[in-house]
Parts: sequence; structure tokens; C-alpha cells
Amino acid sequence: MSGSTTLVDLEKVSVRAGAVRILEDVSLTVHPGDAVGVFGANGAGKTTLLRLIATLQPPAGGRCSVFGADMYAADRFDIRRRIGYIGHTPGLYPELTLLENLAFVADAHGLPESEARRALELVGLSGAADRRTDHSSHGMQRRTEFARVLMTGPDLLLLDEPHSALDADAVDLVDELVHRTVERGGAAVLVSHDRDRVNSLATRTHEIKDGTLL
Amino acid sequence: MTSTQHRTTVWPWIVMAVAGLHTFVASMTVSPDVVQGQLSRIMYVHVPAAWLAYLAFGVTMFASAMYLWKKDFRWDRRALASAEIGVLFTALAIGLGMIWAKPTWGVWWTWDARLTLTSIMFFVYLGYLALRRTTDNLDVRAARSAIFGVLAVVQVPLVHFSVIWWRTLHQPPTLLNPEGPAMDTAMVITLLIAVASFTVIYVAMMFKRIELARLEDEVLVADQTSSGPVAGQAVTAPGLTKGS
Amino acid sequence: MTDAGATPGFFAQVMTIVRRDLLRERRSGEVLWVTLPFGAIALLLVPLAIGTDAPTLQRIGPGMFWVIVMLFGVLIAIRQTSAETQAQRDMVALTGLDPAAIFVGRSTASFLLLVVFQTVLGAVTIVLYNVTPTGWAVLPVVLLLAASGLALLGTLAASIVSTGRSATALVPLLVAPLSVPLLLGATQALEAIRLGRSSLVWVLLMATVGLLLAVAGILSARPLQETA
Amino acid sequence: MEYANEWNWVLLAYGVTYFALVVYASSIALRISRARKRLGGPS
Repeated sequence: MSGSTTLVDLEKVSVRAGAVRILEDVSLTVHPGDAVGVFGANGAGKTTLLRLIATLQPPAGGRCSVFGADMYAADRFDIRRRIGYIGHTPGLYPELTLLENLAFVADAHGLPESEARRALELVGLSGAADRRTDHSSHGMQRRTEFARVLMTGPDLLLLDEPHSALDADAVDLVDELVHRTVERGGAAVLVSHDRDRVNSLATRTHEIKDGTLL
Repeated sequence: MTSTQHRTTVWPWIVMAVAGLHTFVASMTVSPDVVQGQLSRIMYVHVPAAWLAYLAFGVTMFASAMYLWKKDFRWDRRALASAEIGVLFTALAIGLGMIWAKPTWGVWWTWDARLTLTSIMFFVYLGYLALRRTTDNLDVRAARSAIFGVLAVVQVPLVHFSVIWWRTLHQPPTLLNPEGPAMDTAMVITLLIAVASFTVIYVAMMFKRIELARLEDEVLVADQTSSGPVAGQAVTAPGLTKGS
Repeated sequence: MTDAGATPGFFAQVMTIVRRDLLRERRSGEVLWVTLPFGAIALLLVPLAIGTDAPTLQRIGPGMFWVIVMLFGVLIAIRQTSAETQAQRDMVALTGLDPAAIFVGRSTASFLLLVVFQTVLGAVTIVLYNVTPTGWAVLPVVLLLAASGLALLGTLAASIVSTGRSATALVPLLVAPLSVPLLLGATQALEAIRLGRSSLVWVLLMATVGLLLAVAGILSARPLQETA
Repeated sequence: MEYANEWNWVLLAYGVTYFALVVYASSIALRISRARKRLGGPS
């Protein structure tokens, strides 16, 4: 991808849930190579901001584009495969094994199952590949989510509280994921209530407060 | 800020009362049918109720389609109001049909095609009202119920034809036709008056029910904003600012 | 991106969803071990309440079969949508799968499970009610049309209802009245054959219902995903 | 069928109709005034 494109461009975007304004006049630009940290208290609108960028949360007003295309006017299905999003609860099917969960995503991306196996190895879960998700610990499920993102190799990485519920060596995974993405010319946005963690990873930081980006 | 300064209208209540009284007087003074006797008077409330059941659901479908097109919450409230009133009149039409059938045929219920269809429609729109209760998010609620509103009406003709074909196949015993032999002119006129009056009642009810829907949406908005993270700040109820 | 695969075509996307749904069913066994026995026991309960004389059972057998297929089949069509979490919905949305393909895939998986459901319950009906199936040429067509119509209707209703708050109880209420053309189509087509008449109009009715539902589901898939 | 018996059915039908209409209209009125109270506006 060319280095000059803007990956994310939000201009005075607002988001509403029912009648409540969750985000108000948020403007944010993310270029290739950026690792943007956003911190704020619980309920400040961090998750909503991330879901907005991930095209999962329709805006109520403003202009927003991802990869240079207006994300809500254009056909967004091709945009979505280039986004790697990890929410704060794992979106895995409990009755499937960790590998089967990843294989489904690989299938949807047109990747062979061997990619799923390799990704599990990278996060140190090759021994637990055939373990049912609902028999796995929360930490293992988080790692599986990291494996999913490693596997699809997104241009835009969106992490919601990436450090929560992770043991020490898994924290390194977050770093590695961010560095990999940025080195490839992609960008990362991570939100957290933990200012120190964000500072150590990010090339620039913002604070979000009462739905406004400072 | 939410506006609570809506004028309340009184005229629909008066219209309802006058139209209701008018129907009553007209249908009680007309002379009874030769064959059916006094029972024929039930027709003057049964037929208008059945007519309104269909009209109301037609309006719900139209309003649902309009909402999907315009994304204007006023259409969503019209669809809701009409569905709720429609459920009332459908229940009435079925109930009155039973009250007429019992002394006439000796049974409360027959598997007449139209009766079956009407009762199925009743449940379809009960489902519509139940669907609206599953979320407090105005956008989601409006979109979902509009899609169901359209889908339901696409299905109703199919239900209609299948039920009719089903009856034809089984050759139902020809009972006394509800319309009876050729009706007396006075009776036809009375029936038309009753249908017109009931339609007026429907329109007046729609006005009040839509007013209620608007207020309920405002209450919902007020509840959500008072407990929300940015309480009192930048609250706009979708569609409310467009007036009524 | 060098390591990303080629975007799969519509049919490949449909198959992805079908494989996922069937795998989930294999792991959870919800249809095989819960819904199917439930339907079978319903067929067992009816004669206990109505009476067990052979002529009566033979007469009501086919009808009972269809009523139970329609009422319990809905549970198969909605088995997963109703339990889906927001995180799972997000994950699926971000795979970039076309919502229309997801709808078709879900319906197809439910269709296959419904065919199994019908086959087993059909056998139970034949055994318990001593029914002799008629119309060997039309019967499979009717079974397949009923399964596909019910699968489409259930999938569509489930995706309309899934708004985050669980509303499992509501879907059967939405589906049951709208399944009337399918129920009548299935029962009357076979009845027509028994009486030596043409069943064409009923088969066409069922096909029309299925077609309309497929179109409605594909058209509404994107708007429904956008207002999740 | 005797005369009085027919009138009973007619009265039942009209009773049900007008009862339902009045109850429904009242419920709208009640819900409106309750909503207005909640919103703190004039009722």
C-alpha cells in the first residue's frame, strides 16, 4: 500500500446510542506507521470510538473514512477484512475448539487451515489447539484472538484494553502485534484506561473524556 | 433539550364520542332483516370492525415502507399506532363474529376462510407489537419493526390465498351466508354509515395514539439521557425536532 | 498485504457459514439430542391424549407430523441466532462476509438440519401412527420445499429479532402465523394426491413462499446487520 | 328463536364493542397524561 494514504479520517463525528450522545465532534486522523493511544475513564466512549473506526458502529453525524473510502457509503465488506479488531470480550464460539474458531475466520478470508494452526503456534497455543473454547481459560481465549489478528495480517489494528486479563509474556504479544502492523506500513489504535501502558507503546496519545477527544 | 410543549388536542375525543353515538343510533333504529331478525344489527358493528382491521394493517404496512424509505420517525409512530388500533379492531371483529355465529349457527367458531385469515392476522400483528418491546433503541426498534411490517404484509396475501384454496378443496358445508339474501336499501345505507363512522373513529384514535407514541418516545429519551454518561448534554431525540 | 488470501466468492462465503453452522451443531448436538427427541416425544404424547384406536391415528398422523415439524422446526432455524453475543456478531461482521451470504448460509445449514429432522420424525410417524406414505414422486419435493421455506422464514425472523437483548420466545410467535401457507401447502399437496387430484397449485404455493422469503432475506440482510 | 333472546345477543355485541372502544380510548388518555407527568409538562 502507498505510504501517503490516510488510514483513518474522522471529522466531527458524533455517535448516538438511542438518544444518548456517546461521542461528540470527534476528529482523528491516523496515518500509516502511527500507533495511536487513546486513554480515558470507563464510560468515556473509548469502546464506541474503536467500534466506530471498525465500521461496527454507525455514526449519527460527521464524516468518517477508512482506507480513503467513506466507510458508510462505500461497500464496506472489503474494508472490513483489512481491519483487525480485538474487543474486550472474546467473540469466539464456545462449543468449537480454539483451532476451529480460527479456521472459520481463515475460511472467511480465503486462507488455508494451516494458517490457523501456524497462528496458534505463534501465540504459544499449539498444544491447546483442540481444546474446546468453553474449557479454555480467559487468557487462552484472549491469545486466540491475538492469533486471529496475526493470521489475517490487518492494515489497521484496533485493540480495546489489550492488556487486561493477560499474563506477563502475553503482554509482549501486544507489543509484537503493534510493531508488526506498523512496520508493514499499517497503523494501530489502542484504547485503555491505563495511561502508562499506552504511553510506552504509542507514537502519539489522546485522552477521551465525556465523549470528546482531547 | 427535549421539548414538552406539545399542544394537546381535544377534538379527537369529541369526534370519537359523536361517531360512536351516531353508529349506535343508526343501527338501532333501522328495521331488522326479515330472515335474521334482530341479530342482523350485529352486522353494523362487525363489518366496520373487520373493515378497520384490514385498513389499519394496510396503513401499518404503508407506514413501515415509508419509514424504510424516509427514515423519519413519524412514520414509525404511525405504523405503531395503526398496528395497535388494528389489533383492537381485529379482536373486536373476531369476537363479534363469534357472538353472531353462536345464535345463528349454534357454534362459536367455524373454519371459514375469512375467519381463519383474520385470526392469523391478529397473531401476526400481536407479534409486531411484541417485537417492538424487545429494544429501547429507537433506531433499531424502528428499522426492525418496519422490516417485519413489510414482510408480514407480503405474507398475508399468501396466507389469504392458501386459506381460501384450502376451504375450496374441502367443500365447506354451505351455511347461511353472513350477507344473507339481497339486503334492504335502508340496511345497506345504515351499514355504509356505520363503516364511515368507524373509519372516523379510527382516524381520531390515530391522532391520539400518535400523540401518545411521540410522548412515549420522549419519555424513553429522557430516561436514557438521565442515566447516560453524558447526561443533559447535546440531547436530540431523533425525529422529534422535525415537529409533528 | 501479501499473506492475505483472495476474497472468496459468494458461494464460497455461503459454504463457510454452512460449514461453521454444521460444525457447531456437531459439537453442541442441540438439534440431534434436544430438539429431535422433543419432537419425537410430542408425536408420542398426542395419541395418549386423543386415543389410540388405529383408524383415528392413521387419519391424524400426517397432520400431526406437519404441525410438529412446523412448530419444532422453528427451534432449529433459530438455534444460534438467539444465543449470539455482540462480540460474536462483531467478529463475523469483520470477517467481511457478505450479510446476504451469511443469510443464505445460515438458511442452508438450517435446511439440512430440518431435512434430517423431518426424516426421523417421518419414520416415527410411520411407526407410531401406522401411516402409509403416498405420492412417492411428490412427497420428497414437498418435504424439501417445507424444509427450505421454514429454514428461510426462521432465519429471517431470528435476524429481525436479534437486537442484543435476547428474545428467543418471540421468534416462534412471529414465525408460526406466517408459516400457514407452508403448513397448508404441505398437508394439502399430500391430501390432494391421496384424493387423486393435482397437487401442483400447492407445490407452487410453497415454492412461491420460499422464493419470496429468500428475496426478502437477501434484501434485508445488509440493513439488518447495520442496525444491530 | 324468540324475540327477547335475539336482543340479548345484540346487546352483548354492542356492549362488547362500546366497552372495548371506551376502555382503549381511556387507556390512551391515561397513558398520555402519565407520559406528560413524567416529562414535567402541562398535563
